[in-house]
Amino acid sequence: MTFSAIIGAWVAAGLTLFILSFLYRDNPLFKVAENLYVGVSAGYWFTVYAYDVWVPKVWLPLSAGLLWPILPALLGITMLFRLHPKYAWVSRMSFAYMIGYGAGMSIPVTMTSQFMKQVSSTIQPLVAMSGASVDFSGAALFSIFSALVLMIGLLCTLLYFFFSAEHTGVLKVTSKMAVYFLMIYFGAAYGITVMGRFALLYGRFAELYTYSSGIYFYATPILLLFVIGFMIKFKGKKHDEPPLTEQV
Amino acid sequence: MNIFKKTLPLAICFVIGVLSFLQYYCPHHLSDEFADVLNDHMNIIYFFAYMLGLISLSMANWGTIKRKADGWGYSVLLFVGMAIGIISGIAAKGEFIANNHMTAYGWMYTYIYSPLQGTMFAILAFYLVSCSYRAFRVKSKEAGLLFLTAGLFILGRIPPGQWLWSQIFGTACGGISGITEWILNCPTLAARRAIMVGISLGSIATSVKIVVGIERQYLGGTD
Amino acid sequence: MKDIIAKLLKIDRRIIFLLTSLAILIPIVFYIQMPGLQVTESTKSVYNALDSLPEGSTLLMSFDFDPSTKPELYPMADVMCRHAFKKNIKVLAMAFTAPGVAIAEDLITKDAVEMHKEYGKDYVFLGYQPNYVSALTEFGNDFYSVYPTDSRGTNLQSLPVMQGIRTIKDIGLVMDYTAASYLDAWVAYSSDRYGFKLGAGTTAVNEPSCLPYVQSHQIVGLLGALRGGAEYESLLHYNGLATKGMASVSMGHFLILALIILANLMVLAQKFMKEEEK
Amino acid sequence: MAAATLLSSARLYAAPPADPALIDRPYSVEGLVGMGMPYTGGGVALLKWSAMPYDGPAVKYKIYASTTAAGPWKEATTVPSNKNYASDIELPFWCWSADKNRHAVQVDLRDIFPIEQKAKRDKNASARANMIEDSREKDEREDYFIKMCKTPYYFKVSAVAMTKQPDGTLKPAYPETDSEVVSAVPAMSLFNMPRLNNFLYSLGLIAIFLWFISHAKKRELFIRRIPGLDAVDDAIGRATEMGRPIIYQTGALDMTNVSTIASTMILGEIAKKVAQYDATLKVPHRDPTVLPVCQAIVQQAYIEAGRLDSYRDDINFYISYDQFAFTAAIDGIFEREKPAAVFYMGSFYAEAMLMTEVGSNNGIIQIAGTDIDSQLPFFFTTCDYTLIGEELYAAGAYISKDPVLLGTLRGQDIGKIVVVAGVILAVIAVTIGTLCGWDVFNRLVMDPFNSF
Repeated sequence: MTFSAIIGAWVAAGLTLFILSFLYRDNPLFKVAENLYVGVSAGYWFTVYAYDVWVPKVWLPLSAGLLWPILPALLGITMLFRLHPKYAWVSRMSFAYMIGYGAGMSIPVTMTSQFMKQVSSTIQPLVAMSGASVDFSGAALFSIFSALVLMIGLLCTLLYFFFSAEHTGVLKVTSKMAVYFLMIYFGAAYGITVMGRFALLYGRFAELYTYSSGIYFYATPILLLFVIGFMIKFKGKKHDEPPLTEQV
Repeated sequence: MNIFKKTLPLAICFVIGVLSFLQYYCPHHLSDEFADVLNDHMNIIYFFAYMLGLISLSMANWGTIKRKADGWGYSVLLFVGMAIGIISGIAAKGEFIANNHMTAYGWMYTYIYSPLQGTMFAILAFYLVSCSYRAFRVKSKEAGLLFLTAGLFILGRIPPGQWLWSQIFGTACGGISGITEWILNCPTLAARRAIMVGISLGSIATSVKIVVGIERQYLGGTD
Repeated sequence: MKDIIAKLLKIDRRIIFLLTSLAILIPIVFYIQMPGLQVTESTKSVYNALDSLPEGSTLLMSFDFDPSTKPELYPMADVMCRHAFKKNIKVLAMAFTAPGVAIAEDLITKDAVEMHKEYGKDYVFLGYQPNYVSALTEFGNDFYSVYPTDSRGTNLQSLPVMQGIRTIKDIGLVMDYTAASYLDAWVAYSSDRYGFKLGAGTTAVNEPSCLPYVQSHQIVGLLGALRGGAEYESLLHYNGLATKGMASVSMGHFLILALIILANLMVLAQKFMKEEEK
Repeated sequence: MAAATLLSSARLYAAPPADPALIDRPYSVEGLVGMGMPYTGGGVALLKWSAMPYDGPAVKYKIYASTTAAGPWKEATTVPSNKNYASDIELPFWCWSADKNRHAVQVDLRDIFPIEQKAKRDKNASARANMIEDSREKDEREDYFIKMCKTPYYFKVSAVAMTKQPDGTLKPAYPETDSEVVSAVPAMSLFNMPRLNNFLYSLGLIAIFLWFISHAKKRELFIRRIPGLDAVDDAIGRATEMGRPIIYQTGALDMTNVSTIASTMILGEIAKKVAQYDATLKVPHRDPTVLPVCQAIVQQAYIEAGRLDSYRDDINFYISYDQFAFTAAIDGIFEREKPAAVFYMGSFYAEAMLMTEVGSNNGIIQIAGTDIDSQLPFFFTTCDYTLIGEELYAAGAYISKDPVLLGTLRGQDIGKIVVVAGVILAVIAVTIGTLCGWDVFNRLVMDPFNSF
């Protein structure tokens, strides 16, 4: 084990436990981890943007004498005018550019992927054929039943979003059906997500367990004791205020 | 001045909007080129927007430190984190590995950034459990349907659950995996599709309003 | 009784959090065998591919993932590394993602220490390769033009672990652990062209898109997420990270189910008692 | 066995066997036509020829390409003869005849005649020098491609019958005989005809929206109740009474995203109400492009409410671009500042429940609206009110009661009615089509719904 890996294990285990301490209650250790996280992520994403966008798309082309990055860079700079209230309007140019692009581009793409593809795959024949005669086997009837459920579900749920009329009469029946379909959907989506989240939690715990071994100088148990001790002491204090440079 | 403050942005929005709309239908080389160029431009503008966010975050926290407001030490910590990210990143030129050794940036990513990110994400598992306990109670037929489906999926996704189901109910309808599969491909899909179709209509309507300049709140201010 | 139920229904969330932690933690520390795990054909063929290699042949592991998918992919890599060491098969480790290097070093060093293996003789770290397309294409012509040295700068050809290896075709089995499209590249640029044995491990989300390669026999088999790892471990009769992971995840699922049932029973009991009072 | 059927089919074609010319050339290719593949960005040629009686698993077509009519010929591709019919290319009926009696093969000329490889670059060249070189190469590639799209290329096709040798290898049974040579210019098209239906639907919807918008002001439009939005006033009122802040979130995505734009519209309306009630508003941001827009919107709302005096620039503040760093900070704010109400409007991902569960534990009124369908269940189970999908887009119109915005809602409803009617009619039509075995009819029904 290299020295940097051992230090790393201590840092990682400590930060993991600091974040987990939030489950008990908000406390200074969580605040430390939270602010460090916000800071580090700001720096991390700065680096990502600098070396994925700024260097290859602006700096290198300009230094190589290519002029095309000038227009987008100028538009980007107008963004910074936001900081000055009097000239804030200059930033509208880049917003108009971005928003126009986003809106214009999304119309046909949404039409394809969210409208046409969804509608067309719902249209299925409500009959199955085997050769020239109608297929009445159990499997065929079941697939027709499924197609029918799919279609009715889609139509009812679509009508649920109908805004121009109150949900009365026929719409009352369909929207009642729609709510059932929506509930099944929500339940299924909820249930499916559980596995992935538990796998993540297991990953964190397994790592903590790894760091608890002798080659890492028992990082996890020592840090865990520290966190628990801190929480007990912190709770013992009358004020729930965080102690770090706090004004009393 | 009104031309610059109002007409010009609306005109830019309209022209870029219409061109981006038509781009989808035109397979010509120039049209592809246009899409590439615009994409690059968006990335570059986004970089400056990110700088704006960074400045805004720094200014807010600098203010906290200057005023010595409550918990200003945390703001110092935030700057420490930011410095770690930026300095290690620039020193390593954004590479995790250089000459087959992990750079300080790579170390920061592995031992600071990803544990923090992973743990925050993993906390979701706890919330899923507590939410299930609190919210999944049969208050109505609808709520019952929701948690019944959720329960089926929670049971049916793990091997011991499938085993348990087959011990009790047998393997009719393909066992619990067959049943969940059907729910996923039929009623669930129907609701999901309807939501998507509705969203597509709403989204297209909003886009049209923006391109033609009816929706111009993003400009902010009337002057 | 009524008070107890009312209190239990409004139980402090922190007790639930504690129960969740225990459900995840207990299988990590203690061995719990969960029933119902069936070994799929594609896991079995990965196992057979490694198991049938003669002593002294080579396993190349490519760690093409980063910390975000580590929980799903690390366990299967771990058990395969152990399987190889147990059978005296040499292990080469490489990565197309930069964070994969750290993960590989951590994993293999740990296993090697435990199983008394020697660096340079039984295993080697090749390091990071940023340009995967050219590397994959070049592997079939000359392995050493891609990796002239190991990750520590030693001349690779001088290491005993590399004896008898000139191109990638001399390697017994190649395993790609990935959550992204690296498998597509491995198949298209390398294995289809040079015809060596390639297996893969992937995440649950990516599994459907990788399965066609198994059906078309372009890869020998596929390990799918924690479950695939657990299946592999059950074939090796080893209680590793994946078995523990599956047990942890299953315990979590059962905890949720138990809590839902408990809460609803208590609500029903409450209703029943209220009616009785009337 | 395969060879036997092959021979018999060859004989079938070669009848009458007395014709020596046919026996010498048993596998001819007839009716070859070449053209640029339509509806593409260029560089692709389309070759069509007649289906032959000998088409089968053992016969393959070899396609050769050249820059001159006389050669030299390059082998472009080899295709099986029992596939690759015109009907196998999935294009809609209004621009493609799905002929089962014609072979149709697309040949990408960029693969066959690639631009010449330049000498390898100096590995130690500076990044700047590489950039200049990259840009020059890109220009060259482009020029080459544009020239390619204007140049005629020449093609010929030959059919090859493979027979299995005793050692298991496949060998041609007859010497190849070439078809006549045809030429094609792989030109670029201006309009992607297969996307015509998409184009017409989009134009139709746009026309409906614009019509309703222009006619909106003339009459009152009804809109059904959306419970989540009726609760907005209560939530703001409660926050005012308790003297606690209201938090508004615009979601994860940037300003080019429609859900974010819808969210900023709602923010404008809510900010107006907050200003009127004199409550405290906080808008934390994840995306840097949304921050300045929201600053402008909130300021405008305070002006319209006549409360510019209580506007502060730090109502909007930036936290982090990072999904979970943002979430950690928000959870901290929930615990420390105990807001009375939180609005989640826009696109949210895995972070949704990480915030709502902390919020619900702190007794915060939470109103959510998202178009990310995978997160709806979590909002639904943890928030007081959830706007589902499209309701998010309707919310701005609902709160403001602006006739123009309400007009587009009416347009959306027309769209829904069209979909409902279209699906029912199409299902009936395809069912009849399937019953009667009218494949062509089914294609006519389905193609307008399919995207290409």
